[in-house]
Amino acid sequence: MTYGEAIRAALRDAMCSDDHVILMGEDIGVAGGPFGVTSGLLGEFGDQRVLDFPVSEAALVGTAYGAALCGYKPVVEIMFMDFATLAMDAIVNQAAKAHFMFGGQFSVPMVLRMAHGGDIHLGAQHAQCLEAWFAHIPGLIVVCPSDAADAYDLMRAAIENPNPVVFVENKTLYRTTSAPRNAENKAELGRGRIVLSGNDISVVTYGAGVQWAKDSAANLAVDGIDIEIIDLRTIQPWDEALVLRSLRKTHRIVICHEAVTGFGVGAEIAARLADVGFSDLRAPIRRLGADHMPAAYSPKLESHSRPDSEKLCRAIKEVLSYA
Amino acid sequence: MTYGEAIRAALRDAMCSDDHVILMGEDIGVAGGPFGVTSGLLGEFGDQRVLDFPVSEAALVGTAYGAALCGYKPVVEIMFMDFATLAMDAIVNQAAKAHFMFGGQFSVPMVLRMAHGGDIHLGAQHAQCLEAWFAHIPGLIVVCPSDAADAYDLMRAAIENPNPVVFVENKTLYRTTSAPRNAENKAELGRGRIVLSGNDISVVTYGAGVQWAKDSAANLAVDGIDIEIIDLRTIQPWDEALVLRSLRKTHRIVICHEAVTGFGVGAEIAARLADVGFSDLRAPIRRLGADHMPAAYSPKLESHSRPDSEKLCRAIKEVLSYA
Amino acid sequence: MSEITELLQMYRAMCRIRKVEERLSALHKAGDIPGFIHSSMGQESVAVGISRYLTVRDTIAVTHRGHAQSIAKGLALSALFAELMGREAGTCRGLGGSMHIADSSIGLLGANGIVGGSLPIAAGSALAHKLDGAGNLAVAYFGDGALAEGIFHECINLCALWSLPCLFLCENNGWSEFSPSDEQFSGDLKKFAAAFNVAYHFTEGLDVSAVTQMAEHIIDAIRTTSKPQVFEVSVERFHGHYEGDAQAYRDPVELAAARARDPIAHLREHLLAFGIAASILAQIDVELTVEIEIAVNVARASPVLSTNDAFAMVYAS
Amino acid sequence: MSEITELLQMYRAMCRIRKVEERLSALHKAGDIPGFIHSSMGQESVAVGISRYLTVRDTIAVTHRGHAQSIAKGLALSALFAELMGREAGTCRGLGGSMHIADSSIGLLGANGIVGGSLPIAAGSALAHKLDGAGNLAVAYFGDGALAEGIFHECINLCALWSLPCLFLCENNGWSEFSPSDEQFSGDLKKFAAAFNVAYHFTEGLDVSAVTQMAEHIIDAIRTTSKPQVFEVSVERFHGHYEGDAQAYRDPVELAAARARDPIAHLREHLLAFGIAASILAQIDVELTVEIEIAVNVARASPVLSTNDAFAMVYAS
Ligand SMILES: Cc1ncc(C[n+]2csc(CCOP(=O)(O)OP(=O)(O)O)c2C)c(N)n1
Ligand SMILES: Cc1ncc(C[n+]2csc(CCOP(=O)(O)OP(=O)(O)O)c2C)c(N)n1
Ligand SMILES: [Mg+2]
Ligand SMILES: [Mg+2]
Repeated sequence: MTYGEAIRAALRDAMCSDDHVILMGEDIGVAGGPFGVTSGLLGEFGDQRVLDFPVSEAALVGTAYGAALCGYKPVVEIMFMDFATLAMDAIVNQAAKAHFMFGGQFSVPMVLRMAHGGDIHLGAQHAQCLEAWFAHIPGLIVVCPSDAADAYDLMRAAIENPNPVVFVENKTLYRTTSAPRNAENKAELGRGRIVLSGNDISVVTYGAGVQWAKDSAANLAVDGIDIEIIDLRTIQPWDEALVLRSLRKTHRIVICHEAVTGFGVGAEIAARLADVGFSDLRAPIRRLGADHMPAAYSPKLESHSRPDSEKLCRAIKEVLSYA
Repeated sequence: MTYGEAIRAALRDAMCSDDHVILMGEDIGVAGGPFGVTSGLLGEFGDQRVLDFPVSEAALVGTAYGAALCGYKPVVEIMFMDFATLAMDAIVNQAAKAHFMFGGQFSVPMVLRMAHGGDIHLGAQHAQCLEAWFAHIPGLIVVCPSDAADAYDLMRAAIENPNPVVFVENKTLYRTTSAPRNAENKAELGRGRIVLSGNDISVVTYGAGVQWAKDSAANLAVDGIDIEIIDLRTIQPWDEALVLRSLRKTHRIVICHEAVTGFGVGAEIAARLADVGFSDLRAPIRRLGADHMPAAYSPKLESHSRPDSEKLCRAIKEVLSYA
Repeated sequence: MSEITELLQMYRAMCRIRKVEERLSALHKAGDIPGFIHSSMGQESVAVGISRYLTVRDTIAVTHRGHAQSIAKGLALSALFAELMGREAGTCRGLGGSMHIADSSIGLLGANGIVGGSLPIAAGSALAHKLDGAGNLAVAYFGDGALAEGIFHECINLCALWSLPCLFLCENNGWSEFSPSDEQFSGDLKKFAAAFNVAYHFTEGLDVSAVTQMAEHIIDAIRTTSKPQVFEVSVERFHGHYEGDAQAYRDPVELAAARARDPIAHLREHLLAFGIAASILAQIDVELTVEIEIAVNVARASPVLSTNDAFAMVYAS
Repeated sequence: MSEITELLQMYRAMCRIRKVEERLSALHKAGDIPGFIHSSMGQESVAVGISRYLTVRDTIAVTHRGHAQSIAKGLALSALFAELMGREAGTCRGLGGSMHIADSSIGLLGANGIVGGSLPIAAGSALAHKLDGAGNLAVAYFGDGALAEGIFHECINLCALWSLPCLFLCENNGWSEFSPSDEQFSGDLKKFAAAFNVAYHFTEGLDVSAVTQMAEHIIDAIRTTSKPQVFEVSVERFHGHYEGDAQAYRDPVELAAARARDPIAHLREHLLAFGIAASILAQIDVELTVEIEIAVNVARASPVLSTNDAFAMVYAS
């Protein structure tokens, strides 16, 4: 099962088990969305549950929020995360705050699916990784699965959750496959996962970064370097306890993600570790994200600005060389 | 001169010296904006330069961007920073990326004024500090003056700058006054300022935090604690060299801002220091921002969730007590 | 029910709102209510007229100027006062305030601090009603200022496209903050609605009976057809944009004339002319005063929510 | 200029675009062009008709389907090909690509990856033109899909309110990605424009002469009155949403009929009927082929911008 298929399976299963789960999005019906995630669901569930929206992102999320206040559980597809910029009021001012602002009277069981990341050469308006924005907003939960198994589990958990969940999907992962996870490793919101256990350094990552870390592990093993990989899975709230445990073992950290480094998710992880993990640190905390520039259209320039396993290996070695 | 008046003076002076500087915003004309910043300017410059906009934030910033592409220098007022959520496409997908995405053919000399922060009891949709969002976006410059003198200088610099500048104004500061600064201390984009020189610990802050830090300094002096206060003034790009110099002297850091702590501006500062400043750190990096919750309407609850000088003193003492 | 009984009911309902607003105004002046409040004085006929035909299952999404809209839908006064005083007994436990009044038990989906914010909420709720198939409807209250927001366009389009049972209720008071509407919106709402094949109705808010009659007709039609409709009511904004706004930007003569277009005074005269004794109306006044003072006292007696409880409210569990 | 000369010019202009698109399609298939490209084949008459009446000072903001719009305004072909191949000689030095084509020297304010993105840019540019007072105008090209975006509403309102010289040019190809327009927008554009007192015009894009005549009339009027106008042109989208879209979701018969509504074939027949020799048309074809191949070669010869140079482009200095 691919990552995209896993999300579809989770949507289908959730829709079967709860008829208040509805899908909303642009071209999610006949077309199945730009990455085919919802294909077939219109046929299976009909147009009262798979709602093909006009190109109106603000109304898309705003009405999903209104429907959520009234007991529905909308799963919204925002084609590209960049387009969430057109719906930030609904996400941030309305949905994120409703439970609090209304004193707990209403909950907002809504999932906002959005594809982030580059590498498909669509230029600067179709490649952004803006998860740090959402993580900054109290009331929102932010997840980002790195493989098919987690994609399924996290989507089920996100739909179950009574809060608005920003569900970040990585474009380069849609076609990747993974084996189902055993029960104890099933993804839950707020819980990270040790992807690879190691002793020399902890690599904290999520989304596409997990594969870069795995590739790095293989390369570094040749040099006798033994890395521990943590997949955060959930970005808000992230699994601080797990990361601290790892730090206590390895004493060294590299944080890696596809988003621009500055003011990105890695900043929060690093900042927390520099506080509550300070005494366990034996080396500078290094972050590896995209350069501080928009995604270039030219593939070569785009890829130069993005992290990859080579850069990650270099960062890891640099941190290890700190004495 | 108050902070609000200083901004007005900067707008007026810029408008006098360059007739392509125009103002755009809702109720900025007769009403002078909710905080009176633009009052009188309509009378002075007329309705071809002070453009009173309908309630259409997306078009407000979008058309300002279009006018900027055509050689104008719009200074846009977004009444409350929370309303920037309705204009994020124009800010982030369009204005921030234009210079890069168009290969340097166009520049976007546009200033986006927005008032952030709480304490005036308007609830969760009129109190947010979202500067970290903008700082995360390559192509944007983000500034936040902490007093009247800087407000003037930074506004002049922002209008001069050929890039889109998010100009964050703090609501609680509008009525505060400060003396003009001498030439060498004039605010420039990207340059922070040592507000108070000290040896025991560095407090890095901006906006309303500067006053909290000053109050803390006075309190802590009683206990013989000698703090150094750095006002970042510019958040993107922030003055890393200045902060590192201070760290090299004090070896201890507290970062303070009104925004929610998690994934806030302080995260980036802390993360950089935990990397490039690691060897100078003798204690955990502590951040003090608002709690992870929306602004409560009830004043007591709102103020409990916000930083203040008391909390800052406590944080400073905690860091100093680290052995 | 006789017509006169109905009129008396409406009179009472409007006076109740007016007196609440007056009390709020005094409390605000006295410093008992923090922040801004936006008074609906002068606009009471709208919510009163509409709410008569709404059931508790029907939902409303309201504006920053939402007191009348909320009270007419059934919001308990003590919960309103307590909320605006920032107390735990508030309908939002003091966390929302005037701009975020909500009450799940009466289908009040929240006031909004964002101009136009009510529109997609109501549209989404109308979608829910349609999917539920129980014949309920949603009302999107909005001001003339929101006509310029793109979300209005998006919501009208969607509701028309999908036949969602949504009433777009425009309370046109001629002002958007400190700017007159005609400097804000160049469209003609009637023609705009027609462009989406959406029925449009207009009435002056001065006469609550006219609002009520039209409301009945419109709401019936929405229930039957499940199609959106637009209803514009012209009203006057007596107290300026917010409490404390001296409205210096308005021509005093024009303002006085506006204040003379008072739906309550209008109905009062009608009732007196009809032969209702002034003492009956005075009695209503007394009863309302008592009700309101009790509510204010309940509110005052309420503590502020604890910090821990507030913090626990950020996420639902 | 005789009518026939004009028609031949338009024929050449449309063929030039068509042949560029065909070449781009082949290059895309061959892997020489990364990402998506959205072909304007079938829609050439619009930009050709409009651009005849635009000066280099007039500005245009274009859509993701912007090749025709850009070329007709004067974008050099080598700069186009190089851009789409991601090379330094591209008009945006390879940083923008098809969805972000811009050329400051010809008033091309950029294509847009955001549906509706062109609208406020053109409106803002129209504001600049008005303030400049030099009689220039701005064109907002947009597709029927953008009708559902709120920004359309906001921009029409603003331009009508302030009398901004903006042409709202709707290329209605009946599709928004994979969804037919009538499942997306329930409004009637003509009535919508009327609601804002904005003049509306329609023509079929099949006949470039009709587009041209209307364009002249409209553009003249905008220059004289400084008022916005809406011009809707119905066109056909030959190649699907993007290159490689097999349009399996369309009825083959309907699609074939659509493709038969080809403005170039239409004009060609007209020219032949008029007595123009086929050899003259063939000669145009040859000349264009040569021009295009030269442009492709120039593009191919260009290197990719250096990483440092790209990085230096993030901020203007
Ligand atoms: C998105 C947004 N923009 C601006 C404001 C500031 N604002 C508050 S009320 C208002 C005017 C609203 O006018 P209208 O909709 O007619 O409502 P009224 O106050 O007349 O009841 C404005 C501009 C806001 N709250 N939200
Ligand atoms: C804000 C936004 N939402 C969605 C998309 C995805 N998208 C790209 S093109 C398109 C359809 C546009 O249709 P139309 O405006 O008619 O232009 P056409 O492709 O027919 O030329 C959509 C929905 C986008 N690019 N931007
Ligand atoms: Mg109004
Ligand atoms: Mg189309």
